[in-house]
Amino acid sequence: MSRRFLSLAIGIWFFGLPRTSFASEGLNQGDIAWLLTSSAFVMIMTLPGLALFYGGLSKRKDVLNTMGMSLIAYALASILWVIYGYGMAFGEDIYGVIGNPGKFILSKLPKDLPATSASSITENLFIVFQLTFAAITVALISGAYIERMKFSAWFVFSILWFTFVYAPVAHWVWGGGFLAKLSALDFAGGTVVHINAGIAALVGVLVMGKRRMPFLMPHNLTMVILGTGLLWFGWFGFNAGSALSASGLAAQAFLNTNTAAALGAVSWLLFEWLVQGKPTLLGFASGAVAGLVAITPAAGFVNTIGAIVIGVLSGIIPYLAVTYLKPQFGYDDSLDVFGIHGVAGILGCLLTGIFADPSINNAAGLLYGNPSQLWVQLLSVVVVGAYCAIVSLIILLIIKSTLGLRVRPEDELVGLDESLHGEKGYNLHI
Amino acid sequence: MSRRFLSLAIGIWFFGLPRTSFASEGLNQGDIAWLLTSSAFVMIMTLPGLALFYGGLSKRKDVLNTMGMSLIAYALASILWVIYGYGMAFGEDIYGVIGNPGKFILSKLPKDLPATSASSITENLFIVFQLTFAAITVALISGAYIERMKFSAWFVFSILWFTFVYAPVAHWVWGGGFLAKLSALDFAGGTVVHINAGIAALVGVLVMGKRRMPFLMPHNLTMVILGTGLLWFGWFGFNAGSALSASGLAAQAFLNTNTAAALGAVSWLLFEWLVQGKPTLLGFASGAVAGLVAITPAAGFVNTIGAIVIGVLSGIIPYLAVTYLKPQFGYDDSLDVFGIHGVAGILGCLLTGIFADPSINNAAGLLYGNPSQLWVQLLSVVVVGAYCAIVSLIILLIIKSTLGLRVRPEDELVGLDESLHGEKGYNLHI
Amino acid sequence: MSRRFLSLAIGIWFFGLPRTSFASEGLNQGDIAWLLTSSAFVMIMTLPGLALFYGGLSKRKDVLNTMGMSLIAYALASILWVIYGYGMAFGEDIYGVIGNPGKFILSKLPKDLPATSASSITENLFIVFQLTFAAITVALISGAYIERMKFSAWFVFSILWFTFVYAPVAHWVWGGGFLAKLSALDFAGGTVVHINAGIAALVGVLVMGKRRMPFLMPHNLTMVILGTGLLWFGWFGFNAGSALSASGLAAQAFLNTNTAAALGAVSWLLFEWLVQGKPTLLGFASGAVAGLVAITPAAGFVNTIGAIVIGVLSGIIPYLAVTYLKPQFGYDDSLDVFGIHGVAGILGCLLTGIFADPSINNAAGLLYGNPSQLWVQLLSVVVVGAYCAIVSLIILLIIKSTLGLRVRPEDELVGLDESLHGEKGYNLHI
Amino acid sequence: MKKIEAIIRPFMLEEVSKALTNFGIHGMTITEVKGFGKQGGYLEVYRGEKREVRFLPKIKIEIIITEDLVDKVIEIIQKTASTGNVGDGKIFVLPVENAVRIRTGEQGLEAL
Amino acid sequence: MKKIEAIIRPFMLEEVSKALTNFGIHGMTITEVKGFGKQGGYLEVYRGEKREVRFLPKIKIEIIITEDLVDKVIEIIQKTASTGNVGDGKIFVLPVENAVRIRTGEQGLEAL
Amino acid sequence: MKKIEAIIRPFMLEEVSKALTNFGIHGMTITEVKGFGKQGGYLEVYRGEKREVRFLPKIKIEIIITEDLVDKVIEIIQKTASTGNVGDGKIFVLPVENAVRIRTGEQGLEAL
Ligand SMILES: Nc1ncnc2c1ncn2[C@@H]1O[C@H](COP(=O)(O)OP(=O)(O)O)[C@@H](O)[C@H]1O
Ligand SMILES: Nc1ncnc2c1ncn2[C@@H]1O[C@H](COP(=O)(O)OP(=O)(O)O)[C@@H](O)[C@H]1O
Ligand SMILES: Nc1ncnc2c1ncn2[C@@H]1O[C@H](COP(=O)(O)OP(=O)(O)O)[C@@H](O)[C@H]1O
Repeated sequence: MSRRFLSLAIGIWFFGLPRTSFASEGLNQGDIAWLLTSSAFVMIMTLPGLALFYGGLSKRKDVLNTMGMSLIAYALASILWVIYGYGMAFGEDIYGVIGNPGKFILSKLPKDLPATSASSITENLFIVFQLTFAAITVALISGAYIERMKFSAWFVFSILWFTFVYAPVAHWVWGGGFLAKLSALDFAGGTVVHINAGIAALVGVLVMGKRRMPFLMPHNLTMVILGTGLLWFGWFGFNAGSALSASGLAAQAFLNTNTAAALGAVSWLLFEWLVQGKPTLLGFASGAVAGLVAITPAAGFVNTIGAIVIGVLSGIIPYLAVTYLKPQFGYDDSLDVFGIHGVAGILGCLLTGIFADPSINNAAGLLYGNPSQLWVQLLSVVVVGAYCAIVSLIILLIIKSTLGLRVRPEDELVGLDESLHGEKGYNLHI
Repeated sequence: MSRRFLSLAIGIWFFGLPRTSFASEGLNQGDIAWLLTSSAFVMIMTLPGLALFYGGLSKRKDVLNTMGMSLIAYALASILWVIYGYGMAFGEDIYGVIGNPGKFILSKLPKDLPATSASSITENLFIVFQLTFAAITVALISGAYIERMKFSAWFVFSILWFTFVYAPVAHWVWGGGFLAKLSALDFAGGTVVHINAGIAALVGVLVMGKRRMPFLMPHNLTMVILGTGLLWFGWFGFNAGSALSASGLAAQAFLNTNTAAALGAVSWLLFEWLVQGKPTLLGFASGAVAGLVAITPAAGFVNTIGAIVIGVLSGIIPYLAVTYLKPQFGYDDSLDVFGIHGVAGILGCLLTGIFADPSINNAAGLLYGNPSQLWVQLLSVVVVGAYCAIVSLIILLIIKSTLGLRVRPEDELVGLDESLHGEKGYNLHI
Repeated sequence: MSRRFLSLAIGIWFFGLPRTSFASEGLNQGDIAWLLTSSAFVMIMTLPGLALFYGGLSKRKDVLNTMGMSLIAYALASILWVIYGYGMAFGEDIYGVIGNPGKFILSKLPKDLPATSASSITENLFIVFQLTFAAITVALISGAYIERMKFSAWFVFSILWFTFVYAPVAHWVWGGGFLAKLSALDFAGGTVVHINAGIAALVGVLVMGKRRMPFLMPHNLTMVILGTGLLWFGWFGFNAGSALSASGLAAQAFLNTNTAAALGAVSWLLFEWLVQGKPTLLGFASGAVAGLVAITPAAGFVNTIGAIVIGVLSGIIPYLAVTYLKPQFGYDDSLDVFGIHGVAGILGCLLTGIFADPSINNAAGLLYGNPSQLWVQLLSVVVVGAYCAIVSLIILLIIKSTLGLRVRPEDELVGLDESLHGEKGYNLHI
Repeated sequence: MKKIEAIIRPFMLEEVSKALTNFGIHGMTITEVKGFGKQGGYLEVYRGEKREVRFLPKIKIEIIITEDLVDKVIEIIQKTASTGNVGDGKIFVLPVENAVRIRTGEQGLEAL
Repeated sequence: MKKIEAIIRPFMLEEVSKALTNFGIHGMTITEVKGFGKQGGYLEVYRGEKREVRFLPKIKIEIIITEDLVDKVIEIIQKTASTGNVGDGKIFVLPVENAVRIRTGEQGLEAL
Repeated sequence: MKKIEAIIRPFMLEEVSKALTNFGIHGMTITEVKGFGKQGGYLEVYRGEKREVRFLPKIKIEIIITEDLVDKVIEIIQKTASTGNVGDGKIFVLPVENAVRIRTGEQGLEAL
């Protein structure tokens, strides 16, 4: 039922081999300890990690609103996940499309029940861990929408998108849905989290149109660096926690994550240095995040060489997307959610289909004699991308024609902190 | 002797049932791993978590002093705890009132000794974990006193309050004292930490009188959000670590913690939106902290529905306390330590007596047929509140008549950073 | 092969006793969980911990460059470690001088292979954990060089110093090299990390000469406090993780770490209060870091009394070094890397030779009847110091005569953020 | 010589300074200030405590120019900085008696 | 028209601006400045390095008003901003030749 | 009475103020401003988006003094603040009609 274990079942059916060398016979406190820790790590990615990363990149007059979008997304997803989200994503599979939301967490769930019969962690722990993924995915989208959107519209959008996009897609890929059955590889959320968020971001900015001041003016880059650090740190829980065990696989995912992030950061910085004459810290931060995104689907499938290649490419391809694609097409993706999360997510998803090394996790990519995996990966990109685009569009149009999506132009100029929240980020005069 | 194990003993005596499904036969590395992690998590709540939360809410000219109060409280408690604090709180019980401080940590303590014979973690680990609770409790109080108090007075207050209030109360509730014997429920510190700090806060501001500039002027709300994030993160160690094991109980406490925090945040924000017309980020942060406080005593006793109710109420009752009670009575609780920690602490303590679900942790509240628990909870609020109020008052009056409590009025106007520390928070001109 | 296990082997040969009570028979998930966690903790020390600590201490116009030096050091070390660094440090010993770099991580490494036959954690996990130590060591040096150095020069310096200083020294002390064979005690990196970085710092500032504005003007002390908090937090992974197990030894190291940090902070603050009339927050932070540095080599060898003495001294000796030694000799160590890391590192290394208590970890110091240990400690200080000084000097002179080390004077005045990176830390006007 | 002091909305600076540069002004100094005027303030509420914020962020532009340019410069600023809403700001003209270029020591009109 | 420039202590702003508003002044601009005067500075010590801080935070209030109000406005500021201690600040009066309201283009007295 | 307004480079403040104090000036006010002049700006690039930054950080020093000191003060500032490079800044002299010391209410020259 649960994500890794399900793909384990499929793995066995596919390859006739057990997936990890740690047989889980009953609960294991070591695995539980690591998953408790990982859940907290993923939580810190959104609150305050992402909030700081995005907040530092926003204009000073919009910093609280920008941070608030991440915060409220985290809180709403937290609440909805325990009420029906987990059921929709990981409940009993209905035709490969959705989980049975009847499995309400509100109904009695014994606290020591294993997540599955083969599982070494408890189901309530699996709920917590998965919750943090749902929350960050919604929050990620906000980076594209900032400096123009009504807070009420974002509030409603978060709820609807969580329900009608995140939960089903999580079910398809991790909860036993049709993509899981096709054996699409997504170790920690390249498709479910990053492509999903990136596409929703793109659709949203097309629907909303440009900001009045459509340029990047990071009001506090030290805050961006702090946010990057917390994201990087938390990502170890995101990726190594997705092994669902304290194991050599988790360690490999950890090492791959760090390697790809470091290479993404350095290659973006060097590429920019070459092209534009100066190495920037924002470039370092952007490359690190791109590297982290790209390694996400691959972390528990590739070896170190795979991680190195993924890292290098993720410092270059998203750079090109952000620097050339965006101006070319003229969409106003405020903080490059599509350019970084969407593009690096797709990159990572496809490269997983190339570099997956069966000695790591019993899944082989193109380079290990399994070219069909690449097609499956491509299919999952297309299917998730298309579904997300369509449903996001519908949600946005409904909100646009009821609440309205955008604030008044004068509120945009004055800044959303003052106009929507009646607060100021900084009061430095007394 | 140690806190959870003691209540376990009582639990067995009461219900005739083992408390967790993980029998601890000897040390367990998984449990140790989680408690090492949890100790670090609770540490980060104070330093820098609380320091940032309080520092961001202070005026710019007082930011370092405000942060410094938390820092020095953490450091002093760290030192005193290993010298005599642990002994007073968890040493051999003397008439239910205090532990035998003869159990000095300085005396030889074998590094692999289990905390109790039934315990799966070592005693030195239990000491570390408990240390972080003592430290944050003292630090919490400072939020009420800021922008007026002498640093020397705070230094001495920290030492005395730690010794004469924290250590005894911790003994009563967790160390085998009389409240433990009455089976008062306090999973992670609603009474010992939050009510205790809240009452000391209230008494202190009444003794010291109003500031010269008695209003809230948060100089950096992004810092407050960062602080909130670190508190939320660390609270997972606080509450889920209090299971003293990597177990389903820990996971349940984790889930309850996140649920209540999210609901506290959202309900405060929505309530404020309704009443005052705008949703504020400070409201979100305040509600999150109130939710975390209120779930603290309950985290390992209630089920998810209990956590939801506690979360919703903690976004509303403390809001009313802060917005109506404080102006009504006119006390100058600078950062609402009483209004948030005191009020939400009492709320959570009582609700634990209502919602405690025996299927979680063998303790039943009113709703599960045990109305007497509510009385025990009320009793523990009253006893701890009264004791804390009286002893805090004595300590404050002694300091007032010797060192003096308040800085000179002109120092207050100029700001405590310059006048007491000769430093400035920010030097942004070069 | 791996560091602790090697010293275990020596320990047994020396004392004829097993080192820990947890015999590692096969992998243990609890130990793995704690080491995964510890690796993330040490990572956060550099990125963003150290970057914030140093960044807050720098002038506003240099903040990004200062942070960037730590960031790029972390990323470069991450990359080089998996390519050849680990092999050089922990590969098969060649004449006690260096490891065999043939053990490329790029070659196939089974993900579940134990680090050594006796080890309870996997080798890929050991690689990750050790990686974070290499990274922070390089980053530490940068604090001495800021506000004057070319970014390109730092980039190249990081690579060369990592290769020719860090990797060999790590091999000598931890990887089975000649100092390990002499049984020099360095639990978590007093010699390898702090003395090493401190000496390189001193040599570098002598080669580069004074800054145009050679004074300390911390542009954001709240950032320094945040950085201090993250360092303190991460240091639990640094020191308690170095037990390489979730055990009573880890807990003892944790407790010692916190105790020494708290005492370092309080004694620096009190000493300054006494001498200069005001207690400063920067003093608290500096003392905390000095205490953490000094306890690093000792954390898993001394008992609590040892930790207390080390803590008190580390708040005073480095204070004197920074306040009197530096002005006396007139070198411009921007952020006192030598004065704090170097001096406290030497202090801790020697005190380990005095206070090592055999009941903690089977190693005895002077006070426990083994005076020769102090000589071994002194020897390791001298050898590492001399080697580091000479090789660092050669590296710096090579860079000086090719790329050049320093920026142009006008770039130094305008600030390195603008001149080298074309970015500003803060854009607070819109 | 005169000094033009214009108080404008912060986000109008870009356009105003572009217009002035195009006209040929190649020296000015700006300051972040806060203004209070007919434009209503707004309410900040921190934990239920209401504070009226009457001082709103503005930018002050200072330009020292020769007398003959004053009218033209005023016109340019007035046109580009105006949104038609209360709070657009004000322009003031003050007499200046001398100017010195620090780099060279030149005085008077040559220093501008 | 005259310009009143008053340098006051930061935490006096609230009272001064209230008094001025009550009197009927409905336009002013403030700037965060740093002042150096008879008031002694204080010592900052960073890791034993002493630095005398001579420039202390002040607020500059600028008000452009008609000539007849000058004396009254000075009196109000002087009274409300005074604490009797060194460092209370100064008030200066400068001539102003013209004023323009950006929103409407009105000139002279009407622009105030 | 005259007002000297000098725009200088930020890191020249220390020296200038020291020189002025030595000369006997014991009152001045400084403001962080941004200046635009002959000095070229520089390019900031955020994720490939280029922005020319034309306004560079400067410090404005304001000193109100009696007429007889003006030339000497200008000379001191000009000398100590000059690096010889474009961007060193400017000094302006404006007329001042009155001064009041807030603490005492003294007016005119005595207030300085
Ligand atoms: N008398 C004045 N003296 C100084 N500054 C003024 C004066 N009147 C207005 N200002 C400045 O001009 C700004 C705009 O003025 P306001 O009255 O709000 O709008 P408008 O100029 O459109 O009528 C104010 O915020 C203030 O900074
Ligand atoms: N001659 C001056 N020119 C400009 N500003 C001045 C002058 N004298 C004083 N000030 C400003 O007034 C403030 C208060 O002056 P100070 O001499 O400290 O106290 P007081 O005015 O009470 O004698 C100074 O900090 C400075 O900002
Ligand atoms: N006409 C002017 N009005 C107001 N400020 C000016 C004027 N010209 C120059 N400045 C200020 O003086 C600074 C230096 O001027 P700039 O032309 O760059 O160099 P320089 O004075 O050496 O020729 C500018 O940044 C600006 O702040």
